Amino acid sequence: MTDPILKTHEITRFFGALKASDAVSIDLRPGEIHAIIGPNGAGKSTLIAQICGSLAPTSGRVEFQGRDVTGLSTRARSRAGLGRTFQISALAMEDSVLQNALLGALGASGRPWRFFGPALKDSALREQAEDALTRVGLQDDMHKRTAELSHGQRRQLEVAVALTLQPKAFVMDEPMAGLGSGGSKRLTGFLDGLREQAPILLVEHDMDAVFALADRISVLVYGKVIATGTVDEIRANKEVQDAYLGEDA
Amino acid sequence: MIRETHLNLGIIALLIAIPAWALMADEPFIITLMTRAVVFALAAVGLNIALGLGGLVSLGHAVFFGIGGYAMGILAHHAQTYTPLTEWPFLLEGTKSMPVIWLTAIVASTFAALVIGILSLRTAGVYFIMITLAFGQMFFFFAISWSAYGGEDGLSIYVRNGFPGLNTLVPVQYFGLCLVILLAALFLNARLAKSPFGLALNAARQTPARVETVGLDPTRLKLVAFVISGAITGLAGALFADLNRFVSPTMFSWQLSGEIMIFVIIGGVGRLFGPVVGALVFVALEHLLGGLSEYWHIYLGILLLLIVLFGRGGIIGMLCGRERLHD
Amino acid sequence: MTFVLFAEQVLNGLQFGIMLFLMAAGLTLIFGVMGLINLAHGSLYMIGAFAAAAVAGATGSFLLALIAALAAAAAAGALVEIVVIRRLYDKDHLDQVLATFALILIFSEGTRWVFGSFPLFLNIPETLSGPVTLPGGIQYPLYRITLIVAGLLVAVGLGLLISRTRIGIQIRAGENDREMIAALGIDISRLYTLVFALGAALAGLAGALVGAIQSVQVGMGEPVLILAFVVIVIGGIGSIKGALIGSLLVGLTDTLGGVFLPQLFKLVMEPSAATNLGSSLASMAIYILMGAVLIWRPTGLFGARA
Amino acid sequence: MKTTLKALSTAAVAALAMTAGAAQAEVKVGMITTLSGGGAGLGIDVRDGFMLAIKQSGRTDIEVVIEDDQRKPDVAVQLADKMVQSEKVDVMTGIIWSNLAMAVVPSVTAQGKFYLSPNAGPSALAGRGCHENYFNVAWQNDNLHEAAGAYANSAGYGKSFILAPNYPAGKDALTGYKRFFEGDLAGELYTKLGQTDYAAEIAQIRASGADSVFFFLPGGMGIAFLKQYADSGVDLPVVGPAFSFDQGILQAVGGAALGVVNTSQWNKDIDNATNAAFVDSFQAEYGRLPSLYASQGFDTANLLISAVEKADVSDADAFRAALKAAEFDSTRGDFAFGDNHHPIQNIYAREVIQEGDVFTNKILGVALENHSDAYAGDCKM
Repeated sequence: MTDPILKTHEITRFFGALKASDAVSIDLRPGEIHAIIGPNGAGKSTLIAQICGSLAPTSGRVEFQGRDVTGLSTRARSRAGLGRTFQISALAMEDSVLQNALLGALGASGRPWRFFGPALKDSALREQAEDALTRVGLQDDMHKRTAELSHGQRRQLEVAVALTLQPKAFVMDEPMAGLGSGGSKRLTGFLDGLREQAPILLVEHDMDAVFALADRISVLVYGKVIATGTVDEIRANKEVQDAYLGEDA
Repeated sequence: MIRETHLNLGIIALLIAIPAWALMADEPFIITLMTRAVVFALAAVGLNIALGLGGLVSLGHAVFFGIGGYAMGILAHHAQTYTPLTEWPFLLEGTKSMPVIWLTAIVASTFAALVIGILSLRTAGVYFIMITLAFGQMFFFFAISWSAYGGEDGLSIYVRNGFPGLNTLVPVQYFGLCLVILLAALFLNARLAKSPFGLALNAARQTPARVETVGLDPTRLKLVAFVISGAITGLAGALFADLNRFVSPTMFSWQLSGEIMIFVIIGGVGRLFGPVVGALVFVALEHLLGGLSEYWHIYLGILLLLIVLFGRGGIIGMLCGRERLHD
Repeated sequence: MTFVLFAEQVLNGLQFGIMLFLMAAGLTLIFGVMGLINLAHGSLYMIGAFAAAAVAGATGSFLLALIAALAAAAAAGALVEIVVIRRLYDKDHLDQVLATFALILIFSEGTRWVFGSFPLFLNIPETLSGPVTLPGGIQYPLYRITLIVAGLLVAVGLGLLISRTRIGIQIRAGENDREMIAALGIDISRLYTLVFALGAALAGLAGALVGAIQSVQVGMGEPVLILAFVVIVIGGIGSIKGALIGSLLVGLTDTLGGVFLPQLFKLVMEPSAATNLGSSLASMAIYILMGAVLIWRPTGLFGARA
Repeated sequence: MKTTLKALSTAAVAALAMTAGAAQAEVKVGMITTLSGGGAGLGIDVRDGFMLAIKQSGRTDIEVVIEDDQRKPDVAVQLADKMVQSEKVDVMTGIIWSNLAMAVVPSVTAQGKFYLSPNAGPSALAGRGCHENYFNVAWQNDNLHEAAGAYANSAGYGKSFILAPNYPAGKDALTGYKRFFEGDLAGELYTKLGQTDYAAEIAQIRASGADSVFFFLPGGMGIAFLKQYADSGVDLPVVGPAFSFDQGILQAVGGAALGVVNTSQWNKDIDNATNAAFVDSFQAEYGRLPSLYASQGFDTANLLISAVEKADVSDADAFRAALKAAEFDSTRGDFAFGDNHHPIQNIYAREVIQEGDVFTNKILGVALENHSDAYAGDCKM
């Protein structure tokens, strides 16, 4: 077994008396898609926030590429190669699709302090951005205003921005949310191929997508991981069925 | 709808045509008024970088305007009275040279903007508005009691400062100088908006969380925007002081901060020529309404109210619709 | 400096703070419930003072004057809310600042148009004038003690209103979640008008009470407005408790700063320079306080954490 | 700008209609004064007094252009540019505030125009910065404060507590008082400009052991101070310059000002025919009692008229000499210019009294006789 790229060690987070994460230990290995599922309020978003650095755990630690990153900011983690997509699209709505992708490329380049030449004419940045947009299938919509995109297209753009960062690992927060079945299938196909480039920690509600994509699944209930295993193991797990799948699947 | 670039060219034409007409018709005061509008526009171009691009609602930009003004006032005052600014640690003399004064104004306001920006950017939203207002008030009260430089009376300069090769006392020559600076600032602003920095700043305004996840620091981007913005407004302050040959603490007042903001909003927040249109319209209103009635502030108030309530995106927004994308 | 003088100055600071609270309470309430920055709050203060002066001049009754101030400011507030303010709730702070700035221009010049350019007369009622002797031998004006009591009563009343009554529940609901309030079947626009009128009435009351010992003139509202903003920002916008604490802090800082800073500097420098520097610093003191608080706690003392 | 004329009161428009109708005006006067916002009352009084004199003279060769400076220095400077560049006026006047005067006057006089100050008299323009084309028809800023100091001596005060706002005019005021006051100071305070609550200062006065109080707090500040002082139970005698006790604001102070002694170069009961006629006609024209500022506006216009009668404004030297002679009937009685073109005049102590419902002033006596100013010696003209 290869060493995991991303790993949490018993991270626990309290909100007042409420334990939103309860000693969560999960890992993400090269080449895999590891899905996190769980009912609403199970603490999935809290977990992601701690992995990406926008929320500090009360105790426990986060390791990325063998390094303790618990004390690092969101920025430092993304510079280290953690690519995140948001559940609710966090895109610059007034800007064009291409500009959003360019922002990712600019962030990856680490050279934002240039005040004169047009960003759109920077061929290195532009190539990277267009490449990412092409990969998610937005090549024909590059010059649209982001606000004009459909919901599904925005999800695609989220993924494209993460791609421009050329991350070592992806953390995706419900990328399928709100997509129709067609869009969902297309994105599933795309993510399927993406795991070769970098592993994906996938938080998702769409069970069809999860079962189609995941190499492993962890089930989170009330902030606690109640089970981790392959698709078949999880399907067969009695506790999971009681706690979660029973109502949903 | 008019193409924005066409409108902008029209405005530049107007900025040249009106003074040219005034020159021929021997109406030097119109040129003075236009100079006032151009200098206000420059101050507002400065604010627009913080406000339009960075989303920073600063109600304290008069600080930089005032610092620029006092840079001119203090240097020229010492030159005029033949007293050195300081003799220790080295002898520093006053000056009547505009380029030196401008440079001083820019450096001083850059420094002030850096300090105020670092402190103020710890807050956001309404708190940011209020803390910038508080800094403005601090400078205002300081200037009022700073008796070495006139306190509330301010400083009067008898002759406008000099610029190599020009007679700045001739209204049209000084106007030309200010106009060139305004156009240069607009050019810089246009390039800035499209630059990698502008792209990142634009995103930092709309979605700071995203900017963080691509590994950039939105606060630092905003800080740099604030500093550039303050420097430009500071330069405008120096020009304004020279236009009036006078500086006083009112250049630091919160009403002035409000007025600079009004220029931007009337013209259109974030639009390249918004501040120019806003300043032109405001100066024209001040001039025309002021002649109509003692109570002209009422009409000004009603007009402003109508613009906020019904005119989305200021005058440029009404004429040109939404901003085109930079592709 | 004797203890008596010190105690008197502390009392002065408290009284000034409590007056600021009347202004700040309305401002912070309006911000908390509607999310609106109202620069025109100072104009409502002015309207209160002018209404009181006009009625006191006509009837000679201070009580009637106070009632008139409350009514006039509340009516003006409700009117402005219905005509202008309610169109601003959905807009960003920038538009709110500009629109309410425009309202200041309209109100100020409108008042000058009606009442003329000279200050009006409004005086303390006979029964409340003159000083009384407090324990410890402090001679203190009765009217100022009345102001402290009145301000504290308003603070308590406001606290009860918010914690105990139906309207209070609605106000708190509105602060937390605007959708919830709609879900509760409350008529939002009526509630907003009511809250705005309440805030305006408080400002009007403050204007009338303070007008009696100051000058009733056009433009009297803006300096107080800025102080009230300083107060609510220090206290945390939207928090009534914050407004109270912030008012007292600002009142004490301003009063004691003005008294003690020049004396402090006299210890280390010659008197006239000390007076000069001390007075300059004193006039900046509350802004320095506000800057320091915000740098320490970016959302004020009792503001919601971002 | 002809449109500005619409802004004037009906009476003034009537006066101007005559001048505008004349074939050509020989003297063009630019008046920049404060007509809107806080402090508009002073500007309106100066304007009304000035226009009343022009109207009474019946002259058709004086055209007055009036503009509102909103009490903003930058607006005043811009209007001055307009007056000089576009209106091409010969004489300017009207400014109320010292800081606005400092912004406008030096450049106007440097451009060869005459300036007649109806109110402000900053020390810089009286001493080293004096100018042959600048005439002050009101007072040098220190004058009334100096008179207050002199009055305090004559009233036998030995220990004064003095206070003023922390800005240049405030510092000049305390300096002026101290220049003449021979007793000791119980305390000296600078308050915040625009301050409205004086409880802290009054407590200090109470504790200071003073036997008198001198204050200079113009406008609303003075109203607030007097009301609070009267209510505080401190009953030391108060002296101040006329600004806080003038006709316009006295009604707003009310009984709190009764009995206070203040110093002024004018009062409505100064006994001369010009003054009596002025008070009556001002009341008839505008329906209110004239103020100090109105009298200054009136005198300024009459000075101008006296010069126009004697000399052509295009002959600057002759016109200047005619102004300097000051041969006009002043509402103050005797009036002359010193070498620095500032007044030499009596300054009176007056007391606030009540006449029926109206609060007004009554002269007690002369505080300083034929008084000039402390800066005249510095003026090299």
